[in-house]
Amino acid sequence: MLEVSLSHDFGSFAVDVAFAAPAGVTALFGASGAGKTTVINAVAGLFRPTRGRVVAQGEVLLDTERGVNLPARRRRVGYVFQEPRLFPHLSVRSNLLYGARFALKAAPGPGFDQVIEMLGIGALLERLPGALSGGEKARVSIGRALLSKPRLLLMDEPLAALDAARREEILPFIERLRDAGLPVLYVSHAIGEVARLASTVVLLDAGRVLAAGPAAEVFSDPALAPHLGGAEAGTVLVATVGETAPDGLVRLDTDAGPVWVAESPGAPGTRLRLRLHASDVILSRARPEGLSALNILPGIVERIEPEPGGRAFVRLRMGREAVLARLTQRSVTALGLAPGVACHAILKTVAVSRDDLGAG
Amino acid sequence: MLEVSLSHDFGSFAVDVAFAAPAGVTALFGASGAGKTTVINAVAGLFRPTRGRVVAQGEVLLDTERGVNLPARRRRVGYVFQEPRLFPHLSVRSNLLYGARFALKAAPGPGFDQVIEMLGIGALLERLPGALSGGEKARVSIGRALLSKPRLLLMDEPLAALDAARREEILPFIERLRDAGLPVLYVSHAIGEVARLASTVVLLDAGRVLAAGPAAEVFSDPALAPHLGGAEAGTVLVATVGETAPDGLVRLDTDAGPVWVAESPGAPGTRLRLRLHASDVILSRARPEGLSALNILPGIVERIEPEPGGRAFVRLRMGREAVLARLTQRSVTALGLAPGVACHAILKTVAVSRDDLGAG
Amino acid sequence: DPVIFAAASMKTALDEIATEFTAETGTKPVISYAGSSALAKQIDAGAPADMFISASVAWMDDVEKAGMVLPDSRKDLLGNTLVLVSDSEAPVDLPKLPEVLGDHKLAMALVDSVPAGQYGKAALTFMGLWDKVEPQVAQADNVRAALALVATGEAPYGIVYKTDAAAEPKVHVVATFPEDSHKPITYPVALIKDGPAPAEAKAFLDYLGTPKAVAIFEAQGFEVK
Amino acid sequence: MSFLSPEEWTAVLLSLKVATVAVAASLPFGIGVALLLARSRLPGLWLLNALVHLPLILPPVVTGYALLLSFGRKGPIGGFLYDVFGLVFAFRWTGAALAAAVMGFPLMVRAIRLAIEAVDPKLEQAAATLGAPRIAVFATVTLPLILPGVLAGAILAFAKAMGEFGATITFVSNIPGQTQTLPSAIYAFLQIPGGELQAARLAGVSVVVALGAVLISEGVARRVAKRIGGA
Amino acid sequence: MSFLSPEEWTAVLLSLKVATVAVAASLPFGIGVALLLARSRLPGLWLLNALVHLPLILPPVVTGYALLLSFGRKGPIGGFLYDVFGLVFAFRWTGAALAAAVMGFPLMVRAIRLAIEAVDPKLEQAAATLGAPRIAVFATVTLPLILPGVLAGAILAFAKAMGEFGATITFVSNIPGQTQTLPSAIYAFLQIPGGELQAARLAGVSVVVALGAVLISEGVARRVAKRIGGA
Ligand SMILES: Nc1ncnc2c1ncn2[C@@H]1O[C@H](COP(=O)(O)OP(=O)(O)OP(=O)(O)O)[C@@H](O)[C@H]1O
Ligand SMILES: Nc1ncnc2c1ncn2[C@@H]1O[C@H](COP(=O)(O)OP(=O)(O)OP(=O)(O)O)[C@@H](O)[C@H]1O
Ligand SMILES: [Mg+2]
Ligand SMILES: [Mg+2]
Repeated sequence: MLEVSLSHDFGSFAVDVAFAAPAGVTALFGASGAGKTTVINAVAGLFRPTRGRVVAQGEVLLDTERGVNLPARRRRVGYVFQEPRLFPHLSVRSNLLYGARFALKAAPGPGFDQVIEMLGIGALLERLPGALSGGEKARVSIGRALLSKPRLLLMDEPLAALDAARREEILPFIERLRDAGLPVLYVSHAIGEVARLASTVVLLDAGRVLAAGPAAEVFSDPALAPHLGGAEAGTVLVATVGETAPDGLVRLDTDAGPVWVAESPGAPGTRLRLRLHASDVILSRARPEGLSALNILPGIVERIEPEPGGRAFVRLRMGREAVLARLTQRSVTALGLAPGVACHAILKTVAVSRDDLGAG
Repeated sequence: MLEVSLSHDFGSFAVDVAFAAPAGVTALFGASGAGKTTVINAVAGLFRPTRGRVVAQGEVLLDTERGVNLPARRRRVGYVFQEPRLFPHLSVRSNLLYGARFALKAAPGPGFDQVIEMLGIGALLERLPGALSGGEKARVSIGRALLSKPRLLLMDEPLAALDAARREEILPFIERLRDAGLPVLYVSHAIGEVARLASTVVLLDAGRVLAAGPAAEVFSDPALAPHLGGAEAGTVLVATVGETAPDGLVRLDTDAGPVWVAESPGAPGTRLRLRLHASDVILSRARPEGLSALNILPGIVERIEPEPGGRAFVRLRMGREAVLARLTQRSVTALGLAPGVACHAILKTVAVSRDDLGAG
Repeated sequence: DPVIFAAASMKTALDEIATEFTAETGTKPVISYAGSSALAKQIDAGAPADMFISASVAWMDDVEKAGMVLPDSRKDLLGNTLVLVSDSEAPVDLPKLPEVLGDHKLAMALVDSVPAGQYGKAALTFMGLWDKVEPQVAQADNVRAALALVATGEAPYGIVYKTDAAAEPKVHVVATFPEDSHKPITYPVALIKDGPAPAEAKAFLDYLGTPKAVAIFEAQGFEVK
Repeated sequence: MSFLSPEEWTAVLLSLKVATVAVAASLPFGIGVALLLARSRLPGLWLLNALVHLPLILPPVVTGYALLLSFGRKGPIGGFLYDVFGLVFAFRWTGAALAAAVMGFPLMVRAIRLAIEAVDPKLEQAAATLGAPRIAVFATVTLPLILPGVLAGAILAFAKAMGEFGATITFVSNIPGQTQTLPSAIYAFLQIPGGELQAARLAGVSVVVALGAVLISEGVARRVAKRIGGA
Repeated sequence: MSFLSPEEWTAVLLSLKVATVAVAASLPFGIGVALLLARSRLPGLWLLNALVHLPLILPPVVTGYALLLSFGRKGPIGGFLYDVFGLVFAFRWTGAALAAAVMGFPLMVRAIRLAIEAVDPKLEQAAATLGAPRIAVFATVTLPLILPGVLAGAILAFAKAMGEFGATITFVSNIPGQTQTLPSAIYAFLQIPGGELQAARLAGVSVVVALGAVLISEGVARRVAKRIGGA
């Protein structure tokens, strides 16, 4: 549990932010210059706001009113900076091990070999950071923070400089850390990452909190879609892993019906969050036959929200869940969709990628 | 036209690369540490390889064999560095205008107001770079390169630090520069950006060229899919903008049939490249009725390429074009797909986003 | 105006005489005070000086050898006396100096290069004391520095000129070296060729012999020759 | 000012003039030499480096004497400069400035060089890709970035010039109104019986004047550094 | 070595010893003072800054005289040091080292301070977030990063110490084998007519010895800087 509230005026820019982050990953999301780094710096103890209060797992790190301001070195946060900030005079190995000597021996944390293996930096250990590539620097910087055995992880766009494959190796690691109980404050512009990792999303805009709450709520709110990038709007369904068919497909049971996916998200019974992109959902009045798409979920139109550019968001109610679909207005008319009309949502199995499945 | 060939041995890492980039945007794509920045530095004149030759628009910039090595200042490349490299002692305005005074007066290039407006940095002009946010620095750095009136643009992950909305404002600008004839060498890990901008893709792996050629070919080659991230495989169709319907939808005419999209890609008659994500394509033996999806293209199965994880790529031939669809094996079996079988490809209008439309 | 190059130790007296001279003649001598060695070298290098007053015979010889001295203008201007000073008042019997000194320091000017040191070394050698005190000799770069070592109590004894001892209230003259124990202490003076104001310089040189000037020199403890 | 005799007052002004001219005139050379030493790979540079250090390593008297022999009216360089440019150093305030400049040169060069070596070459590269010719890169990027170092070097050299004595008095003597700087005047007082108080008085003046100048420049340097340091 | 008399040989060794000890002993203080001046906001620091500059601004003789008055056996500091630690400076090589250290101190502090002011505070912040206590941040981040500055400062101070003469001879006089450093010996030769050649010979020795040391340290410094500069 992390509580953050701060306000500060830079003259040309003012922040005034307050939010609470429950366990798990909390994503700070917002446009460039929205104040994400500023907030994270305040949590790390690198920036002292005029007024502010930061409480992490019950310990008060900052309370300007009561004059408490724990220095950065005693906050035990692992901070992956937006720019790598590696120590130029130390080898990659020494950079990685820098925090270890100051860490509590008893504190839990990933092992050295595990981290360098996951980050693919084994071949760089004796190099100096100066001649590393951008992505290599970013990876070493992640490793350095992880190996300091922090009790709170602050990550400021940690994967921005990395390719998809590498990202795919690091994200599960962060998920595991999160599942082991390490709270993470995560800044990213990649909504896929955020949707996958974060249970809580704090949406910042010009130094203010625009929305904060469970990821599912924030992402399925059509009003926030412009801030998330319209193409990225979608719904998050709570799912339980079911049987694996002989052909390798896995059934996820949701309140809206079964969804077959091609990715293996965990053992049967595991609870997950399944993200459906609104743009991926096709609607049909009749139950369609002979389609390659395996997932056909019946529902009732609940709300239609027109969008500029000839499009509309249609919300289907399916039991206790709701699914958002993004259609053209022409289709809305052609299908005669209106609140109360029954129809089917069609979803391709392969459209559900690993990025869309997050642990519940 | 840009010809690049270079080889160099760093000891722990060796590059040996040769490719030719026709007009337009050439994307350098590859994992972290693949050698992208190294190649770009050689083109910019900041790194002198043991052996190498760089020819830009007929002018030899580097030819180690003939002892030619034009200094960076005379190469007239606009280089957006991977890290911003702003001049810390100059205001944002002076940073932006730095190159202008050395540029040829007559050279074409975007105007100051236009650039700061597009980058949204008007409010930052009198600030020093030190206290800018990461994304603000990145934007100023882009502006600085653009305003130096280069004859060749080198962009090393220019948008990595930016949010989707801001990216959406910058990409069309780069497209316009490209269309105005400015060659661009573009490094990015975001395949969407690359697919949208690039006519040519050079795929690097561990210092070597794995594949190079027109974007359509590289992206539709299932063998390269792992290097691109499987979810990103797709086809590129050549399209001509047709009529705009009263409801705002635009018809694109392709050899495979008409495709309705919601984005306005230009005046009627404009030639475009339309990217179809293989994961977005649904197949049906019978022509489906009553679906929200507006685009239904008939074709013949040409090839089925199984993928691990219970999936397969199916290539449909449609006139002179081919479309790639990514399905589960279960669907392939259920639909009885096999080479020669006729079926329909179903594509949602809204699944075609701005990112999938590039000028031809 | 005449430019006078003078040994730094003459500043007090010479400034006073110059003031008187200016009052009487309207001519204002410009006096450059520095070490005799520096001044001599400068004159050798063509310095625009009209007159040189050296604290050392050797350096005047050097200048003369270089052909810079106006013929027949050289003469011995002043003399001085070498004394033993201490921060205590008890007089010292010079032959007992080594015993009195114990393992303390004896402050002198550089014994091989600075005149006061050379005279002192000669005197001590003459009296058969040099070998005994040599290890205890602390050599300063000039007499004033040697005196300062005594005045601050760092060295209980020092060998300096009488003129220096007279002005320092913290030290006392505890013995005077016999005149025959060393070569006579002489401050030679000469006019220099090609100076900017030879006539005025000559006038000032003459003025140095007037009773008024002599009185001023003597008040400082110099012997006028 | 009754605290200082007119002659002493002249010495104060002369010292300031000498120090200022020494620093101002040597600064371009100092920057040039520092650039060479920091950046160039010419083979003979260790000699230049050695030469620059000499005034620090040798007793000032030796430096002064060397100046007298080479820049004196009869010296090879002095004679040449006089014949060709009509420049005279010997026994003029210009000579005092030359001596002060030479003595302060190692300090100045070292500070500037340290700053140059700390400049991030990536910024200069960025300027080059933007089309800036080498001189422009230096003037618009390198120089502003090393400004704290240049100022530090200038301050050191100025302070040194205000205190320089051995080389000056050996080279240009101690002629009131022409070459008598504050340190020479202090020296003269230290050479006469009972002159300590007088010397202390002048030393006090020297300290006040020189420190004033130094601390003011410090303030400027600090502000410059802060402006850049925000990066 | 027949080129040098045994006494001169002793002076050479003594000069080296004095310079080395002066630099080694003053370095920690130099770093400390530079840190204070660069980083602290204490109100009285301008005074410390002024004090550090004094030996540069004052003629060396004055500094020597001041040392004599304060560090002499009867001086307030000298007396205290003797009573408490049995430390004696007067007429000892330790005194020469003290004088050299004091004279070189402004040069050393300035170079180190310049380097400290150039350190990117973001790296120190990074170390702090990794849990490093303030001293560890200094030892593992700041100090290695300012090493080129520290070396530059040490080189300047060493060169200065090899050439220092005025303050040394005034403070500890010239006792062959104990306090007669090379510069004193050179000075002595310059005081006798015809001694120039001898002085030049010793000056040559001084130049070779000191420059050797300086150029070697330069090489080291350059390598250190390169290692870090790769960043
Ligand atoms: N001077 C050097 N010495 C040794 N290795 C080097 C040097 N410069 C670059 N390399 C190595 O060359 C490889 C390619 O570096 P480059 O910066 O070109 O990668 P990149 O493709 O731009 O990667 P990224 O996406 O991470 O920025 C890296 O593994 C890097 O460590
Ligand atoms: N010291 C300062 N003085 C003035 N403005 C500042 C200062 N520090 C930050 N800002 C401004 O505050 C705003 C928020 O900065 P911050 O670094 O928190 O943004 P961000 O959300 O991390 O953006 P990005 O995604 O681009 O990194 C920016 O507009 C920045 O220019
Ligand atoms: Mg940020
Ligand atoms: Mg790179």
